[in-house]
Amino acid sequence: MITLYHFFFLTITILILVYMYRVFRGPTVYDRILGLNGISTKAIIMLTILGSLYERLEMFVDIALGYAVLNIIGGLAVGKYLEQKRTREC
Amino acid sequence: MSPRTLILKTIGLFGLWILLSGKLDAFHLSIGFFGAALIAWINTEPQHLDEPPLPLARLVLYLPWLFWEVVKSSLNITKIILDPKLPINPRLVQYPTNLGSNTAVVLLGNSITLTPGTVTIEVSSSKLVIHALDDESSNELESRSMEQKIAEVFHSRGQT
Amino acid sequence: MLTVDTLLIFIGLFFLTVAAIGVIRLPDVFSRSHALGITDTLGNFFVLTGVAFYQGLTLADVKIFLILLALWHLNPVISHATLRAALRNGVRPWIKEKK
Amino acid sequence: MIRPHDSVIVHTLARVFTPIIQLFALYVLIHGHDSPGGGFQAGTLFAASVILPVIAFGIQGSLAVLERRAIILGAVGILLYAGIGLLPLILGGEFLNYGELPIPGMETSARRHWGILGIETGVTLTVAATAVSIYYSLRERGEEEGK
Repeated sequence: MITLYHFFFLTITILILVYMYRVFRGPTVYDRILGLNGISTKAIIMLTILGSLYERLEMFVDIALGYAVLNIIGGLAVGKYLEQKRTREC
Repeated sequence: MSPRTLILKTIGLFGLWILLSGKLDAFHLSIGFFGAALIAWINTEPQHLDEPPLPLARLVLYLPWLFWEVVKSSLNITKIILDPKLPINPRLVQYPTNLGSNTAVVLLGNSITLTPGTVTIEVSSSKLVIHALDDESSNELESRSMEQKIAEVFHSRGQT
Repeated sequence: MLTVDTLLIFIGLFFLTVAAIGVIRLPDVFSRSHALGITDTLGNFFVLTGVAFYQGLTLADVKIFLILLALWHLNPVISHATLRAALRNGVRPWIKEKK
Repeated sequence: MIRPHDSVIVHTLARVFTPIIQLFALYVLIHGHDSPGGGFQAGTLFAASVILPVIAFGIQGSLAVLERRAIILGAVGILLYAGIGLLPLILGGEFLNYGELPIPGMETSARRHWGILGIETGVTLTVAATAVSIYYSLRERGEEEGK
């Protein structure tokens, strides 16, 4: 049975593809990081919508929380690495 | 050395545990309590024990105001993005501040970033560098209403 | 059939779409982060509250609120760290030419 | 050497969120049987909560004691796993058959519960220790190349 939630799911997938364009196209590496951050946010939203589709919201919400936490640490680590890479080369 | 911060942290973490777990039997509650106490003890360094606690009540009053600001500026940015002419005028704004405490500056910086149209780029205890997207956002920034609100949150305790 | 939850999610999806358009249209990394800001705040807020309304009040709603709180705190920090790295490594913001 | 991140915002974030991440990891570990999660995920989250202060405050940050001892912690985790797993084998059951655990005064189902919890704790310790030591060794590699 197709419900509205399937439609929401599809829309967010399309939005992720739009962000993928930014990630592949660049032009700077910072654009790519911001695009990836946008994709992870969409993935978190997608997990909650998937949870309501499968009627297992309490389970998917846990996954989404863990994902949010790991996402911030990844983002910070990459940002810090890019910031320090240049100062080390100089 | 007062253990007040430690106790407050434990209570806060234990409350979070109850929200997360949702199980109220003895096993889960005791694990949650001892876990919260252990985590609070690990993460509290001696120099942080005497810090004044956050003015939580005033902070809760600040949040709806911030939310309203976010809604207003979000609509503004939405209008700009959907405009075919793309009427943006980005600039870097130097924003000196005299809020004093680090926590207040961090709250200011994060609120500025959270409001679409302005992003905090550099932050130190006396100056922020902010990127503003268009004229309206930078005017909003120049009016310093956000800084005043945060100063109210943090300073009225000291005066009374 | 338009209930509260689907209405809220539709509003949220509108903001998410606007943010995606902004990420494509805007000229440089600094202005793109403003577009991401809309997603991070309003888009997430509407979609997640919509999902929370879907099942009525359960424990999962509390956790959705926690996710929202976490996203509101964490995403500005990532934006800040990334843009700071960009500025320090010599990426200059795009400026409108004076006519 | 891992330098501190010099943004006040990142410092505050790390100070506020490290305990919360650890509490969440504990929740994932304890509630492993009725929600997604268990040992591996909890270990990853614990490792994240160690790495976050290191990113923000540099190597002198909190829990830097773990640097050399992480591997020992991992070994303790494996011992816990193997010990709980082998005990039923010695007592005449199968490997990891928690029902055979010699805990006096307990139903079989309760024994299973505690056995799984012990195993998961072992997995958590090992995964967290391994991830943290991978992070530290990446740093040392970078140092050698920088010289």
